[in-house]
Amino acid sequence: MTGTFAHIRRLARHPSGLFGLLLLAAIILMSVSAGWIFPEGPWAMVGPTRLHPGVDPRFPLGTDTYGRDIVSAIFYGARVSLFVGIASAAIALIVGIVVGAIAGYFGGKVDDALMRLTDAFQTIPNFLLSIAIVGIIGASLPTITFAISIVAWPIIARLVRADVLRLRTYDFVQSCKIIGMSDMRIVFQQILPNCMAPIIVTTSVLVANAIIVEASLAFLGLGDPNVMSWGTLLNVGRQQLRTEAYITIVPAVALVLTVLALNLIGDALNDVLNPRLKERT
Amino acid sequence: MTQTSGPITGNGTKKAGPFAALSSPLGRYILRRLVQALLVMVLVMVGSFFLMKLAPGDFVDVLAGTRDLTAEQTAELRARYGLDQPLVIQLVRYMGLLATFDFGYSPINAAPVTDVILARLPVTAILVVASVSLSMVIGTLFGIAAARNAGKPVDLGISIFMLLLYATPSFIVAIMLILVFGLKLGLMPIAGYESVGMGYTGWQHIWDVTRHLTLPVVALCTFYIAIYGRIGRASMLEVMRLDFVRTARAKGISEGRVFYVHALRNALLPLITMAGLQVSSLVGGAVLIETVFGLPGMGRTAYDAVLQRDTNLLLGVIFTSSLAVVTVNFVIDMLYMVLDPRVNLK
Amino acid sequence: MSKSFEMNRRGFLGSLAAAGLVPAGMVASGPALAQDAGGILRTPFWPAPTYLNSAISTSGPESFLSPKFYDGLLGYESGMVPKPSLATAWEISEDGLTVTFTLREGVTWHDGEPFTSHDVAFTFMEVLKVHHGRGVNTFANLTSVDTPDDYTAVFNLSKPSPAMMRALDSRECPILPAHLYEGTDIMENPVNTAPVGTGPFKLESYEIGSAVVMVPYEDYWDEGYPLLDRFIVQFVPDPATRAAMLESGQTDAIFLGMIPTQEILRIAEMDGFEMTTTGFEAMPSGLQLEFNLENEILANKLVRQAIAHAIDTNWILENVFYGMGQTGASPLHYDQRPFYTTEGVPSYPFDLAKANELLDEAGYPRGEGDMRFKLMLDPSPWGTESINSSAYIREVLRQVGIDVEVRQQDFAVFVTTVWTERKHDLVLYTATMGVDPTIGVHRFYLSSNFQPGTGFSNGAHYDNPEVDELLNAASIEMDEEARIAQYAEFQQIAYEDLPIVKMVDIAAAPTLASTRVHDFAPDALGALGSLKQTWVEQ
Amino acid sequence: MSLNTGSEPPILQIDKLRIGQGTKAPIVEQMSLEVRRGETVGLVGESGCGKSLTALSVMGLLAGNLKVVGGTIRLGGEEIQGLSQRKLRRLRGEKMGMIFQEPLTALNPVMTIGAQIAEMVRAHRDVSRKAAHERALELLRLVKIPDPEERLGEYPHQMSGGMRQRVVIAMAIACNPALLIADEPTTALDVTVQAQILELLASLQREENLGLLMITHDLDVVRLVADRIVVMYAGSVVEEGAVEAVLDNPRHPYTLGLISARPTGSFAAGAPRLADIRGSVPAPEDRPAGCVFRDRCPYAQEVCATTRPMLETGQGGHAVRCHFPVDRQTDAPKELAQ
Repeated sequence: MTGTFAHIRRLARHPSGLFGLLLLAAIILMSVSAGWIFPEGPWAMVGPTRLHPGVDPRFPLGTDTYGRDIVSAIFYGARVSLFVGIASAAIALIVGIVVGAIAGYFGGKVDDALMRLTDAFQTIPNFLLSIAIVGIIGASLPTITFAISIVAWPIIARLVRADVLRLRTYDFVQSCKIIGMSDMRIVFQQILPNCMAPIIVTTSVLVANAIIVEASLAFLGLGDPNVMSWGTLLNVGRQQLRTEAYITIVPAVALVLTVLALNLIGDALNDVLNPRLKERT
Repeated sequence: MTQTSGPITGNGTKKAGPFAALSSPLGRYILRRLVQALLVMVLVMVGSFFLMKLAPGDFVDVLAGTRDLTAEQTAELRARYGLDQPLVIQLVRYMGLLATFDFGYSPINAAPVTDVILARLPVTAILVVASVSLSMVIGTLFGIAAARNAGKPVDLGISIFMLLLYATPSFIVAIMLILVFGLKLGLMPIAGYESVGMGYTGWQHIWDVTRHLTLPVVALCTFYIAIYGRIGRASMLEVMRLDFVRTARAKGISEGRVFYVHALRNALLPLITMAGLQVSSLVGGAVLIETVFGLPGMGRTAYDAVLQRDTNLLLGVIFTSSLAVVTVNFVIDMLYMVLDPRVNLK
Repeated sequence: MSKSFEMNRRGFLGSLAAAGLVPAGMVASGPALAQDAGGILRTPFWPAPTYLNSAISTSGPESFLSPKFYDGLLGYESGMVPKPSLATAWEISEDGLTVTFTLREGVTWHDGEPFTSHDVAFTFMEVLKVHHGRGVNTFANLTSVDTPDDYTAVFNLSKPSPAMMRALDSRECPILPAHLYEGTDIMENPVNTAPVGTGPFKLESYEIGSAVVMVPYEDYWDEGYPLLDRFIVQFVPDPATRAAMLESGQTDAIFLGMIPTQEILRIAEMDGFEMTTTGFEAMPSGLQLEFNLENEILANKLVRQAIAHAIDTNWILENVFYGMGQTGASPLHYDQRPFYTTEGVPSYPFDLAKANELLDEAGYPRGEGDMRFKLMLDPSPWGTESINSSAYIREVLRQVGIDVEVRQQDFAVFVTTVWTERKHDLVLYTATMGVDPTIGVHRFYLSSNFQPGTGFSNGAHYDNPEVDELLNAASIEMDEEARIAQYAEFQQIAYEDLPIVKMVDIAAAPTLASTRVHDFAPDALGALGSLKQTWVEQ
Repeated sequence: MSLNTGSEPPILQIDKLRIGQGTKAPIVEQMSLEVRRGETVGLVGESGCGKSLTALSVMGLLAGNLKVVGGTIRLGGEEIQGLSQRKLRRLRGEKMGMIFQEPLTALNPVMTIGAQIAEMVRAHRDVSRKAAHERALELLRLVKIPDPEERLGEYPHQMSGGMRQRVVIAMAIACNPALLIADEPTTALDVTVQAQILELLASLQREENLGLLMITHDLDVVRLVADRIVVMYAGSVVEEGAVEAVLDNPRHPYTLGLISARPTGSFAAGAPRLADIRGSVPAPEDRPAGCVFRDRCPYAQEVCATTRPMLETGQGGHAVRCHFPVDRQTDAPKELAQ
């Protein structure tokens, strides 16, 4: 893509986009620094149990039922949320782009078959499928990531397919064919770079969505018990909502802010990357 | 399904209204859609079947665990439900039954799957219909209000509100609703879809159900209100920039008419597509809401069916919800043809 | 609490006469009807039942619901002292091989048919011995039931079965109507979900997975009972929601620990609610950590003892169970009187230094990353106790150099992984210890019960002939003193060998109810009984 | 083609109009223009010079945060600045109508042709649904659409571009306005259709005695239909006058450039073939001081950089805004010649 840097600059000048970027940067910083700010890890039972926020300055957000520091849990949780969000979006992107590109470029029976498959994935209740996969295979980070991405790729596939369908009739594609360029090269070097804008925008939504689904799974008790995620904290906190509401509220706020940041960035990207809207004033 | 196999727009040269006689193009289109839908359903069912069957453990393991069954008893159960047969034979048997709309028996509920689904369907149907229509109406109204006041504080306020709704997962909304309206204020019942065993009838019953379902519907709605609001606003602003709106204004008709007659109808089209997507995601999303609000709906039933390896029941639920999704998408396509005269059959 | 209990008791006695006068027809007239000894009781429960009959399924919901519809031969007062129910008298022969029950006359089924000894014989021989999970073992020695007349049932045993006499209540062994079951496929008989019993309540409506509504059976043999006009059980999956329902007055009582412990304790403190832990001796349960002895590392007794030392069971009791119970100290549950003992039973106090020492001694020095070895921990997926405890256990074991990974799977996978495929190292689960050790505890320790494929069998693959001998003797010993001695020795040996470390003996599941609800825990069965004496102020 | 010299005020009179966007540099400034009844005025200039904005400001349809920030716009002598939206709305359609460039998108795709025309009639005339329908039919006949009864029930996408433009015209004249503004009405159409539409516009203008403001970048169109021409550059008028006078004897270098840039070259026989004007129209904030055209002007001198030339009216109302107007007879610019 040309002018990526210019896009980022424009994004930074977009007020809500900037706010989103700053929020996301803070969350990334949290996840990166978790290791050295809290070297003992999020599971260490470092304080008295169920300490409310603001009581002990060592634990500004209090401790949970195990006496674990909630700040530490939020920091480590950011890691999990970002990992699941980014990893599952990446998988969905790869699968979606490949399926969409093949379907759109080759058309015909291949397209028909792939689109029926896509339909099937969009027809089956998505969250249910994720639950089933995690429930059956077992709640671990890779499984959760897989379960989220397997229902997310069809959106990308449709997007890419539509764009490829449109672009493959263009002259530049035709001339590539004439000079004998291979199908793969045409698709990946010539066509795909031309339909990146909507994909990039959708990706920010995918990441946000994946973070919500991970938290929802953890809320149902289908989180990876070996990693501290915001959903885990929510699930624990839910049991003591009436007595220690902060255990629920703190991760809920973290979750909402992260999703908010990603959506703000997505909206801003949409404004920046969508030339159609840009031209009209 | 709308996107691929749906109608395409084009500059029709034929002089024909959307429903100009149920001539062969429409007939052929419907037939093609039906074949596609059937294919998709078969894919969904076979896929789900294998997902359940390849999972470690079957429902006899679950029963054995909860009932302290002995090895002989479990073997007897497996034979009784044909679980000792090869997978392919199980699949063929199941698909054979399904072809006659027989969903089989749910060993976990000791009842035919059809009975279980029929018992669950009303709750979920009310939830889905109520939240789709409510979120669509409220969301669109917000979207319109924001678009009409684009750039003003009202727009900013609505946009921020929509973003917050959009970013807050439904289960968090549900917890908060229970906390505030159920416990702190004590205004609303917290669980179930009616006051069980109270024998309410007529209006009393309807009022009772309404009270019970208000919070769940609101919790299911918020996210979609935000979506409709955002799409509505964007779509409205987009349409308001189009030439025909300027033409309408140049005609000297009232701004209200420009907005509500000319722009709105065009702006609504993407919202209708959204409704189709919403229906398909609601059954899944309902798992959380039905869990939190203790509603005996399809979502929670499906979830329990997965945990208990009640393959027949899960497949029955998936079949029902997929059928609903396919039907809704079909209806939406038809609706499109009515609402947008440009839509033409492929 | 005991004081108010006394008052309730008096109130209920005083109202008995009035209750007897209420014509059955008025009962159905709905919520407007209010009197002292009646009322509507609403309670949430989870999971939803498969059947409404605990003779063919022993899982929780069936155990709770079935006793409302069906009676057993006996009931049990606190301390598991038998009392009459369908049997008015019983006699055990000297050799312990014959038990004669005299049955109550004039009892009818909900469909009006009379109850006879034939029903008893049929139920035990055709249903409980065949389809009841525990019944197969409990009644293994029952060879036949003779019915000399309609009101006498004679149980013939091949060996004495002391545990059997503790298992004859309505929950464990409900008596089914032979005239509706005989000659049918018992597992698919429609009566399984439309019960016809002799019990105090009959079914008014059952919405699968949603709710059960019960009304009094007008011809119930115990005249004047039940007191409730209506008994509504609603199936609600989320524990926090169930708690909120109680708090907001949408339900009247919570039985069997259906809400999180800390919520029970919190709400019990509020005005208008009271809690009791009496009753439920019929179902003592515990949280136990079982080692897979087929694992090379865990086969080493020192390692098992080190792990026992590394875990502060008191922490789990306080933070996971909120003090509702006792720390585990023996294979038996403290409520399994008079057999439970800690005398001479080895104990493993929390001591990280000692744990480290034992692990070093066992030949597992700390290596890479300060870790000695890696283990997988499978917590049971039901409830939250195992899962919450597993997070703690992983953390403390990490401190003594054991790298533990928690594997969380759903029920079916959990059971398959541990008891069928045996791919586990450590398994942490809550289990019922049974009304008698023979029923609930033997299964974990008998070498003959190492049966891959059968859940909750001897999953450790523990094999000690000495223990086998003791347990087999205890199961047929009619002399209580001798049995006590046998079990004492068993507890000493088994806790030295340590195939299983008991984390917590869970206190009888508390009942939490609005103060309007009275007499909800009258005997050893508590809510697992009929609740026919319970009533609600309207 | 009569030059109206009566005392009746011009139907449209724009004076020193400034259109701006917030605090940014004005996009249109010093814009003055008159259209009289029965007269066709061609407004020409490159895209982006402010022609359409000027037209839209007359209609009161400036979009977004564009605003008239100075000058006056009189319609039939009446100032329309500061009129309430309601009054302005009444003027639109009743006193003035507008035709847009893109007939394919100018009509609402989900309403029938008949409904869109009838709506216009009913917005301004207190008539029954039936009467509005009748009027719509009459208008379709007037704009020479064949089978008008059938067409009324059709949707825009069922018609060709030319037909749709006729519908737009029908709507614009539905309430007999005195002023018709046509913004590039033929640009999007096929050449053959262009001629038909122009002819239709010309005949309507004659029959209804309309004042017609024809915005176009096509000088041939102007020559064909206009009485007077106004040339705009970078937000203001640079030259105006009778069509023949300006086109045959352009005095502003920009007009000259426009004429030369046409594929067929100059209108005047024997005029030298001139190159394209170099560069492009500067954005409002990049407009140079002094004469706005000087960056692109081959004749620019020092004074052009400092002093902005005034619009000087010469013979026969031929006005030009230039320090050094071109005189073809005397000093044809060497630099422009190739």
